[in-house]
Amino acid sequence: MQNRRETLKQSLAVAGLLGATGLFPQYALAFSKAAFDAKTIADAVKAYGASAPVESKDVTLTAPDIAENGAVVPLAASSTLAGVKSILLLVEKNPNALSAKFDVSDAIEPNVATRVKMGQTSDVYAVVVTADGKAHYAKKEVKVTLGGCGG
Amino acid sequence: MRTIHLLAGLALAGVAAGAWAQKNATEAAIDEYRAMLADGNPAELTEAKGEDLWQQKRGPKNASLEACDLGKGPGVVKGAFVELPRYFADTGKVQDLETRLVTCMERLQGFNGAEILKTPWGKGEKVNVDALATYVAGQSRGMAIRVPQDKPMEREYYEVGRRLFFTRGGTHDFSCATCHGQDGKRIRLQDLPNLTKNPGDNSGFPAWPAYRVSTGDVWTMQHRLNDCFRQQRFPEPNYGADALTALSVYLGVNANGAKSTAPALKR
Amino acid sequence: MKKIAWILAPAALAAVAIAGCAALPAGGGADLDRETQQMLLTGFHDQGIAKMDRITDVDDGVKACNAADVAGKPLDDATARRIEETNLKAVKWPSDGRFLGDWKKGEAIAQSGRGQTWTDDAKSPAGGNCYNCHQISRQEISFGTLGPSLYNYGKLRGVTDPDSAASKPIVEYTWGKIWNAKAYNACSNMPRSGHMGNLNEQQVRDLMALLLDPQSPVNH
Amino acid sequence: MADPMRIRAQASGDKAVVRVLMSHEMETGQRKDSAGKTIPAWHIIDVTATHNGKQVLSAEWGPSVSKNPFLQFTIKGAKAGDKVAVTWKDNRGETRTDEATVS
Repeated sequence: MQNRRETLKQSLAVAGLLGATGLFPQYALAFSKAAFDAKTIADAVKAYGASAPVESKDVTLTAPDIAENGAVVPLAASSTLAGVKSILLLVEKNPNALSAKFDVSDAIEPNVATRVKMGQTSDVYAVVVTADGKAHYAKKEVKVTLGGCGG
Repeated sequence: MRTIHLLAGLALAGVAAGAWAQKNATEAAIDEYRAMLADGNPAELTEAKGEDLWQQKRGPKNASLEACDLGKGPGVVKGAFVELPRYFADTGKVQDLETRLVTCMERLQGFNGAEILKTPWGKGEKVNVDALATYVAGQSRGMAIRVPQDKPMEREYYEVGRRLFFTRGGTHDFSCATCHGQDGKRIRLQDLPNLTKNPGDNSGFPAWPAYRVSTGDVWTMQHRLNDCFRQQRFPEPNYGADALTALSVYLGVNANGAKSTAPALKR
Repeated sequence: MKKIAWILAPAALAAVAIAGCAALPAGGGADLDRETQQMLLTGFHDQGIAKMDRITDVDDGVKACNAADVAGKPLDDATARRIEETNLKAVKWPSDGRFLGDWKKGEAIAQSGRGQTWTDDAKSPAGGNCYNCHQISRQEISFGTLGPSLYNYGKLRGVTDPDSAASKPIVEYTWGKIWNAKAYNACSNMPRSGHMGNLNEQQVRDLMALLLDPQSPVNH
Repeated sequence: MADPMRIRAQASGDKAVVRVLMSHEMETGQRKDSAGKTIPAWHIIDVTATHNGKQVLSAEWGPSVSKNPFLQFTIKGAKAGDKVAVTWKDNRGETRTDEATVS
C-alpha cells in the first residue's frame, strides 16, 4: 500500500515529466517545482488539485522486465477508459523524458506499441489523457543490461 | 563441529539456490524481451531493399542481377542461401554468399569487385552487398541448411575452417572455440551457440545475415566474423578472405539440418 | 615466394580432384595445417594496435593447445604440466608485496570489456572482461557463464583477513590465476591478463580486492 | 530519398492490426562521432495514419524512438481490401508516405 505522501510524490513525478515535454502547459509549473521537498509538494498540490495525474489500473503498460539492449525497448500502452484523447510514453531517466505522444481518434483502439531507446535502467510511464483533461498513468521499471563482449 | 559444518553447508546451498533462481528469472525476462521484438524485425526493410537491388539495372553494364548464379543455376534465389558456401567452377573457388554476390556484381553489372571488397562497412556498394545478401537469405527462410561437401575443395575448406576455429591467438588467447565450443554458455546475458555440433541450434550459422539491435543495421556473416575476430583481439580479417569462407564452410556444414532463421534479429 | 606457393596450392588440389580421390590432400593433416597457416597469413592484416604478430607470434604452449583441440584429444599430462610450469614461472608477483587494492576500482575493471582490439587505443586502460564470463557481485545480473561463479569468492574460501597467514595460499593462487591463468590449467579459456600485458599490476590488485576483500559486495 | 516503409495490415474480426516498420536513423543529437563532434539530431517528429483516406492517428515523436522505428495500432471497423496509409516527417523536413491494403 502506498501512503498518501508517496502517491503525491509519484503523481508529481509524472506531472514533472509531462511538464518537461512542453506539450502540456498546465503541467509546466509542476515541472519547475519538481524538487520533492514538502513545501513544493504542498504548493503543487494546491495548484493542481484534482487534475494531478493519477495512477490507474485502467491504463496498461506492457514493457519487458529486462531489456537485453537499451537501444530497442518494446513498449505498448492501452486503456479501458472512455474518451481517450492521447497516449504518451515517457522514460524518466532519458535526457528527454517524452518518447512519443499519440493522438488517438475514435477510429482506432486506445492501444499503441512502439520501441524506444533507454540510456539506463529507469521507470517507464504510460500516460493516458482523457477528454475531460485528466491524466491517468501506469508505470513499470525496465532494467537495461550491459551485453555482448562489451568491447 | 558437525552442526557448524551442516549450517555452513546449508548457507552455501542457500546462496547457490538464490543465484540459480535469479539467473532463471533473468533468463526468462530476456526470453520475454526477445519474444516482444520477434514481430517486426527491421531486417525486413533491408530485405525489401535487396530485392529491389536484385531486379534493378545497375552498374557500368546497366544490368540486373537476375542472371546471377548463386549455385542453383542462373537466377535461382530460393534455396541458394542454405547451400552456401559452395564450390563454383567458373571462379574455381569456394565462395560464400557475399563473395559470390560480388562476383555477380563484377561479371554481370561491371562493378569493380576488388573495390567493393575494400569498401568500409556501411559505405558505397558494400551496403548494397549486405542488402542483397539479406534478400537472398530471406528467400530460404525456414529451409534446412545443406552446405555441400561433394567437391574436394569444399571438404578441404571444411578441414581448414575447423583448424581456424580452434586457433587461439591475440592478447587474450581466444579462439572461436573459447566461446562457441560448449553447450549452454553465455557471454553476459547472450546465449552462445555451440558451433562445433551438428546440427547445433539455429541461432548460429543459420541466423546470419541478422539485424543487430545494438548497431541498428544488418550484419552479414562476413561482418559477424569480422567483429568476432576484433573481440578475439586478432588483426583484422580481409573482407572475402578465403579464411573466412573456410570458417563459414565449417560452421555451415556443422549446421546442416538446422532450419534457416536468416535474416534474424540479434542483440 | 609466399605468393607463388599460394597460387600453386589450388592447382595441386585440383590434380587430386581429377585423380578421383574422394579424400583430402594426399599429405593429409600436415598439408591442411600448412594451408591453414597460409590462409591466416594472407587473410588478415594489421589494423590499429592489432598487428599480425598476434597470430604469427604465438607461444608454444598455445600452439600445443590448438593442436590438441584440432586432434580432439586433451593434452598429454607431461606437456600440460610443462606448459603450466612455464607459465607459473612467468607470473610477476606484486612488486611491493601488496596483493589487494580497491574493490570499487576492481568492480569497474571487471565490468569493462574494452581494450586491445583494433578499435581501442593503446593509451586507454583495458578492462578485465570479467563479467563477460563470470558472475561476480550479486547486484550485476548481466554476467556470463563461461567461467564459474565468483560470487562469495573470498567468503566461500574462508578469507576473513586477506593479510593473515591462513589466507596466504588462496591470495597467492588468486593473484597467479588472474595474472596467468595457464599457470594452473595449460589450455584454460581464461586470458592471461597480467602476463599478456592486458592489465597492469595495480589493476590486478583492484580485481583481487573485488574477490577477496571482506568489504567487497562479492563477499556479502 | 528515404527507403520505403513496410506496412502490414491484417484484418481480424471487425478490426485490423497495423504494423509498420520505418527506415530511419533516429539520431538523438546526443552522440559524438569518432572525432568528438556531436552528431546532429535527425529523427522523425511526426507520424500520421489514414484509413481509406480518413486520418485515424497522429503522433509526435522525440529522438528516443528507436532506429528503424516500429509502430503498431488497431483500426476499428477495417476490413480486407481497405487502404491504410502512413506518413512520417522528420526534423529535416523530409517526408515519406506508403500505403498498404488490409489483408
